[in-house]
Amino acid sequence: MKVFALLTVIITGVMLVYGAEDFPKWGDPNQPGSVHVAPRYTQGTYIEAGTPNIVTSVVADYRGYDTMGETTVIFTAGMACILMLRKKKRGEGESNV
Amino acid sequence: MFEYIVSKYNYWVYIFLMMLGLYGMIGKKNLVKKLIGMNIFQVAIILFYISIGSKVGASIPILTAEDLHGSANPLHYMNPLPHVLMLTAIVVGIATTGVALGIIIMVYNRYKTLAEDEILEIRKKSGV
Amino acid sequence: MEIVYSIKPLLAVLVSLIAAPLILLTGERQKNLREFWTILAAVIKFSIVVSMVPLVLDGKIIEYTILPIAPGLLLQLRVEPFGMVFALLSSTLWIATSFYSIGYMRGLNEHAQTRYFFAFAMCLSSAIGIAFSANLLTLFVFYEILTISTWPLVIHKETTEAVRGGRKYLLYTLTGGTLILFSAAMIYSLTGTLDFTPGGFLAGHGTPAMLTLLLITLILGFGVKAGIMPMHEWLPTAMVAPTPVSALLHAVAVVKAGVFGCLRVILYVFGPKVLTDLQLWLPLAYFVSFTILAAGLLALGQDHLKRRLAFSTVNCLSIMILGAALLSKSSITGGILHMAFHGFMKITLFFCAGAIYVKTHKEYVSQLDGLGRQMPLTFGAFTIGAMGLAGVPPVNGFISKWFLCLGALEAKEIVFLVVLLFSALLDVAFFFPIIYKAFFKKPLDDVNPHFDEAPMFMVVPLTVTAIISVGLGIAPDAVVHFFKITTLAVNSILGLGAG
Amino acid sequence: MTYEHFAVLIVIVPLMSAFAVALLGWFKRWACYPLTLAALFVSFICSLGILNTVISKGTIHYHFGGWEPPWGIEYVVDYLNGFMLVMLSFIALVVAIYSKRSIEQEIPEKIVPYYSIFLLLVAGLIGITVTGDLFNVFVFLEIASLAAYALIAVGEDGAPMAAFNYVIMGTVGACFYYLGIGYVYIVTGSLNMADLSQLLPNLYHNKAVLVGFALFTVGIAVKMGLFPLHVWLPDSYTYAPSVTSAVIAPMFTKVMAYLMVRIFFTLFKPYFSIDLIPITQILTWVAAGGIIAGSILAIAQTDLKRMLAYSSIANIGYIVLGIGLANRMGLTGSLLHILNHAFMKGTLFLVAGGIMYKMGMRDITQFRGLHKKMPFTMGTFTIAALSMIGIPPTGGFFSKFYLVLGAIDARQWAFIVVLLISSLLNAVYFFRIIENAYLEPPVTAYATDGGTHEEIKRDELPLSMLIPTLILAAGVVLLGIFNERIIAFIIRFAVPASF
Repeated sequence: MKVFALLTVIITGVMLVYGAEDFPKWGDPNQPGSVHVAPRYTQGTYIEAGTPNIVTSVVADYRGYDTMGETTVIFTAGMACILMLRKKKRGEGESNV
Repeated sequence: MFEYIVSKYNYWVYIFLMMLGLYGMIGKKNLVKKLIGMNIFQVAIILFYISIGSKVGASIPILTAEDLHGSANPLHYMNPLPHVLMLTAIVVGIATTGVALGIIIMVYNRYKTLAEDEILEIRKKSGV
Repeated sequence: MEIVYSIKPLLAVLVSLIAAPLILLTGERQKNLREFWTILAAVIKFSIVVSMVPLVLDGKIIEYTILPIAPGLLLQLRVEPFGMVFALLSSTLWIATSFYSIGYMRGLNEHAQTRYFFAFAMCLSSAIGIAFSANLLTLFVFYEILTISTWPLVIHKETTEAVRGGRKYLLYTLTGGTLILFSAAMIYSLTGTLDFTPGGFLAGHGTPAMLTLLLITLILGFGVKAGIMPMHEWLPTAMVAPTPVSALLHAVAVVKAGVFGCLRVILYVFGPKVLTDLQLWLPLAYFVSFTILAAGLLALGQDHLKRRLAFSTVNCLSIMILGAALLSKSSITGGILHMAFHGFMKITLFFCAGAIYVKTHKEYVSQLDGLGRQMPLTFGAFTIGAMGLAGVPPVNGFISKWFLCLGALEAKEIVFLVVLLFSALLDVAFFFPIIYKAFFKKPLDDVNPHFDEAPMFMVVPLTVTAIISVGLGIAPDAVVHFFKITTLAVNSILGLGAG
Repeated sequence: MTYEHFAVLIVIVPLMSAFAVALLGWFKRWACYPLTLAALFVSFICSLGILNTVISKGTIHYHFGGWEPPWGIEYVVDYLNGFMLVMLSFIALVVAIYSKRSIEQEIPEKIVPYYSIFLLLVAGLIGITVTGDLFNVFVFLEIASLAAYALIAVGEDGAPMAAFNYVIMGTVGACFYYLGIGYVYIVTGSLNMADLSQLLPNLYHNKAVLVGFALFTVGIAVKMGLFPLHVWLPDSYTYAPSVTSAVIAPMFTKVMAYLMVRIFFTLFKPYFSIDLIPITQILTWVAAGGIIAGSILAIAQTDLKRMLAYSSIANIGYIVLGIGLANRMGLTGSLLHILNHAFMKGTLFLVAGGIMYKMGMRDITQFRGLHKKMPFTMGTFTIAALSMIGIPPTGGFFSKFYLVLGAIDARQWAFIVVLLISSLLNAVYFFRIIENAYLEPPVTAYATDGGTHEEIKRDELPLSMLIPTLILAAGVVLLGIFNERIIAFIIRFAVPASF
């Protein structure tokens, strides 16, 4: 098992290092990730979304739907715990979450 | 060569962390240790994303007063999108950890142990 | 060729398909009502099929498209002479078998009769579907339904032996099915069609090697049900089934479906031209000849009556395929006619075997001494059937064998004439001892020397099929015009004008 | 434009109902079930509306908050996910109808959170299917996954361990997937699928994109249980509550298969996935291995649900094989198999749940006599099993037929052999059950004199469980008969035009 795990990890690592070869340098201001979609958020945040905090405007507005999904994830996790761990009520006792 | 390694050090760090986490998930026998591996794994990816968003010489992604009306130069602010994505991913990670811990409690209640091989032993004995 | 569009072929298929759930729902409580459904469906089916005969005789083709089933492929029914022969055979014999089954099942107080009659009806539906299929895919659809619906019949007894027989049956036939599926897909991808065309549609497609492979897979695929050696193994094993099932398996639906498929492949998919051009017919003929002789010889060694009949069936089926493989006019005529006539003769023989079993619980040839005096009708019918298979006039078997021999001569391959004649000799060798024993040997202790026949439900059908066998021998064109229809089919295959 | 809102409502309605169920259930437990049904019914109606709109007006685009892509999140529904949506919401609805009695018996004290999470699972799966944004897929994938973990964990004895393994494997899968997003994002800067498919072709030789693609593939393969990454699947399906297996088995892996098609042929251009890197070839071989391994492992099982789980692994193999063949016929077969397999597996798991409900066991060797006890249930089981084996006219046959055609078009003979052999293997493990179920209990042996059987009383499932099973079984047959219509109107357009 240990050998298998090590092998998997090494293969994955080699693959990731191989992929990193074509990555832009760290902190490169003109990397493709920063010039395609993101500038609109920076420039439009106050005009379009009404807040100077860009992350806020993206979280709550541009990609607000993702955030709703995110809260649903939390809800799901909560319900999951209730589903899994809630015991039958013992007499008057509180439910044991 | 050295310069190449240094210029992308963020990626090497994340890859190392990720391998560490992955090894923990596959190689460890204790369920909680597996879970810790999983957390390291997720955090590594989060670090990776965050490092994508960084720009040399840029500031945090909150507009200064003079830049409010569309005059902002994107080069002066970090890329906000990876941060946003990682907000979601962090939440997802927490939620997963929560559910996994819940399951671990169930496992513990049933077998009174968290070591995988002991659990297998018990299950073999009971024939399930 | 004039095409008439009519829903009749679909109705012919549907009749028993509708009857099946009715049988199932009526169930064990109301036996008479359940049997009524069977008989009613059989009669209706027969009348529908017969009502289409005049049109077919007129040289018309009846077509009904149910629905498109794949791009460029239709689930389509088409009534043309060759299919008509098979349909007539199945629907006629269904009536006989229905009555007989009732006698047999009640005579033995069998269990799970509802399941039995249900599966029976499903079988017949698919047999008619096979007969009327317009293309290989439609044929395959019904063929697989037939495979599955026969299975409950094979394992009917539910003994370990029966279950094993059922498994073997499934293993063989489903393997055959996958081979057919492969071939159908292959042909579809080669030609873009699967429509049966008299004289074949593969001419000009694919490489010779590919076509040879396809012929092999198709003949193997259908040959499994037709009991071509070495794929015949399941047939004798399936003999554990109740006798009407054996009769149905061996004379009507299942094995005939296999033969029908083989003939369809030889005559309507490949066609004489392709087979002659590629010199494939000769190896095929040798291949089946081997089965003819080997099965005949094996039959000699069987003491179990039904097993002996089973090997005789294997022998006869290959004779039909041989007829088609020789590709001459007379041989094809003989092959198709033998398919029809063999049905009547073989079902008579199986009915007899069943009647003997119900009456005396005897299953082995060696136990039959003197039984002819107790059951003269049964053994009389048996004698007629056996004579027919050996090719003695005036029973119908003579006519088909005559054409087959003629065909072998036309094909200028004397070897096959010898094969045919030798197999006739073998027929005599394995049937006549039975007749001799039954009529002329001193009765065994447990035989009642007086007239004491099986139930009427059984004796009447077997007498009737025996009489039909003789009748068809004297007047092969009587009532449903087997001979004329066959001639029409042969002419269309060989591209000759009508008549 | 009201019709566009269907695309959102189909997700939002079950999502909001999940909150409502949790709230309302606190006070009135009985309200959970009708509320769930109502939500899923609305969802189903929406899916029909969506499909109808797609057919009549073309692809639906819905921009959340009015932010145009690639800045905002977009829902895109075309033929491919249109038909997936109908399938998902329909099966969810049917399983939900079924769920009432089964859950009340298996986990009576947890009904409220169970239904809430059930709805979240459905919402998550549908959310994955409708979205056109890579990261949004991840979010909904996590909703669905967390829901699935929890639904599995509440099963019988081995369930928590199975769920834990699933959590670990599932998280690896999901993390690989969103790491893949990162790799694609870092070189393109976009998350929108349509936008990316425009941007990526210039970067096809970029190593980051190659690795990203590999990460997507591995991640999805883990999530869908593709052999040899399937280790989490058998235990999870086996120990989960019946309803959970019945909803996860047909839906979750299918959605992952859909995602694979989406990423291979929409996000990346077919030419990248097929020609530039040999990923499709590798996948076909992996899938072929999965088909054989899954089938053989299934034969070795005596637990019905575990056997079905291994059969699922084999069937995922079929689907991936079709994707990997990467031609029109292959992909058509694959998409059709997604649909067919969802129905078949749904039926089979519902039956397994039904047997569990009535008998409290699912050991195949104890199934004798079940056909008398539960004739309708076993009837539906038989239909679905025949479909799994690939007997026409059920749906399973046609998807296999197209897959074989696809393999022929790709000139991949090995895969044809694999497909054909696997259907025989399927026959082995399904007929073992059918055989058992249709035979009498072994205590009373068959006797020729009509030995009496111990009377088995009919004890069918309650209607609320029986009817959904029957509906799905009917769907299996109807999908087969009308497969050409489905292909002609929907799947034909779902296959990339360049094929």
